[in-house]
Amino acid sequence: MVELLYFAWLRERIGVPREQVESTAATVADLVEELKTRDPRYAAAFADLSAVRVALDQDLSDFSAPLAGVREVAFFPPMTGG
Amino acid sequence: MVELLYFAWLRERIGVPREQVESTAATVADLVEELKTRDPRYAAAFADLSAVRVALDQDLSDFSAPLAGVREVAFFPPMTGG
Amino acid sequence: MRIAVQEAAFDPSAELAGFGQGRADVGAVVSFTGLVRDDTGQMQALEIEHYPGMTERAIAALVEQAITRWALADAVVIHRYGRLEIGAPIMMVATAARHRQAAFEAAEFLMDYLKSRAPFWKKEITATGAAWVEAKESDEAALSRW
Amino acid sequence: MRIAVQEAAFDPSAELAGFGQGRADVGAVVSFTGLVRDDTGQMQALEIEHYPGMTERAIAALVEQAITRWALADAVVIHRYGRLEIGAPIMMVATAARHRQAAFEAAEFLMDYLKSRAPFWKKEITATGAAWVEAKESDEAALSRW
Repeated sequence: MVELLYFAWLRERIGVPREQVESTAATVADLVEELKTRDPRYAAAFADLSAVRVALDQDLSDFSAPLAGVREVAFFPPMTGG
Repeated sequence: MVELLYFAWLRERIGVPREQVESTAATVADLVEELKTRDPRYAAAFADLSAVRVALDQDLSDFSAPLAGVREVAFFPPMTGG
Repeated sequence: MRIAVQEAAFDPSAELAGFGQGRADVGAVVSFTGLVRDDTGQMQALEIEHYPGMTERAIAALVEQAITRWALADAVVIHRYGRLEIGAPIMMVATAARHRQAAFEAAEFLMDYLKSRAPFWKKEITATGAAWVEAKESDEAALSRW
Repeated sequence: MRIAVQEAAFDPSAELAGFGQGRADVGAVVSFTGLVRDDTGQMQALEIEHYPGMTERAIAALVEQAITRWALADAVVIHRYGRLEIGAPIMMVATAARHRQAAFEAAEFLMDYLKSRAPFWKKEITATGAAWVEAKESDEAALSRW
């Protein structure tokens, strides 16, 4: 069981700010592919991965990172702080 | 008649903050040479001109500048503001 | 050192009261304040979303890095989220160091990283709708100098 | 725009109250404060001499130049003279601009020029005497970037 969080327009496209999913995906990229097959909302949100950033347990990471032991996966667009 | 002003260690070496002098010097450099012959205090103050800056009527200038029409000549070391 | 991620408005000048003063080893204090700008004349407000938890972690890591790299005597980062009015302060950083170059560089470093590496997302609200602010390539490029 | 050359102490945070705020065309405010540092542990005070009249002229010219070059919405320069205690603010600059790069650059420009082109001279007072602060080559070199 892993907790998925979505922010900004990813949250809007997927329709929820967070959800728990069961997954055996080995990497972030695998998890995204799995989600895209589940529902068109995910396919829309993850259509262009160059516009998506990922954090694992609140640390910036990348799509090739393994998910073993990860409890919280967050997806969001490039940050616009400051 | 021109008003001479001295600041920081130039003021201390010459011993007065300001004075009026009669001079027919054509340039700042000529004026400095004239002062150096008047009194050892000036010779000491102007011994190393690379450490002296000059302002004419409150605008930074240089030693080759003409004195015609100038009312106030200030000599001082490199500035240390900020 | 002080880090705050908050919805409430803040007064940058009040946050700077006494900052870096009264000690022999600080010669330079730099502050930066970011404010809500409206280039189009159409904006009603700015809405900022953030990632609670990660935001504080990411900012603390940045500030620790700046303190070490520029030997800062003190540092402040305050960043708001939620709905902000035009002209209101969004965030501020302040740095205190021995020399001016260190204070300036550390403040610019913090700003550059907060722009692109702290999990905040801005949305411009107009009378007719709302649009997420897109990240600028120039902001990403700015990181390469550090 | 506000320029002050004064003997009296000032509070940088109070001077910044409201600066650049509440308007749609300002996205960035930068402030710099210089404070009396004591690297040796021997200093009792800093004494600053200046050239009344020329000081104000020189600073006003610098500020006008910065406002034009970086399209500043507002700018402040305050500089003290006389006797200053360790840890006290010597001077400050503040700049308000649309974007952060302009606000930072204008503040650094003003600082670099105030260091080497505004007629102030610093003297460090110790228990055993006093010594004029020498201008640094690095301060003169800093001007070349502008």
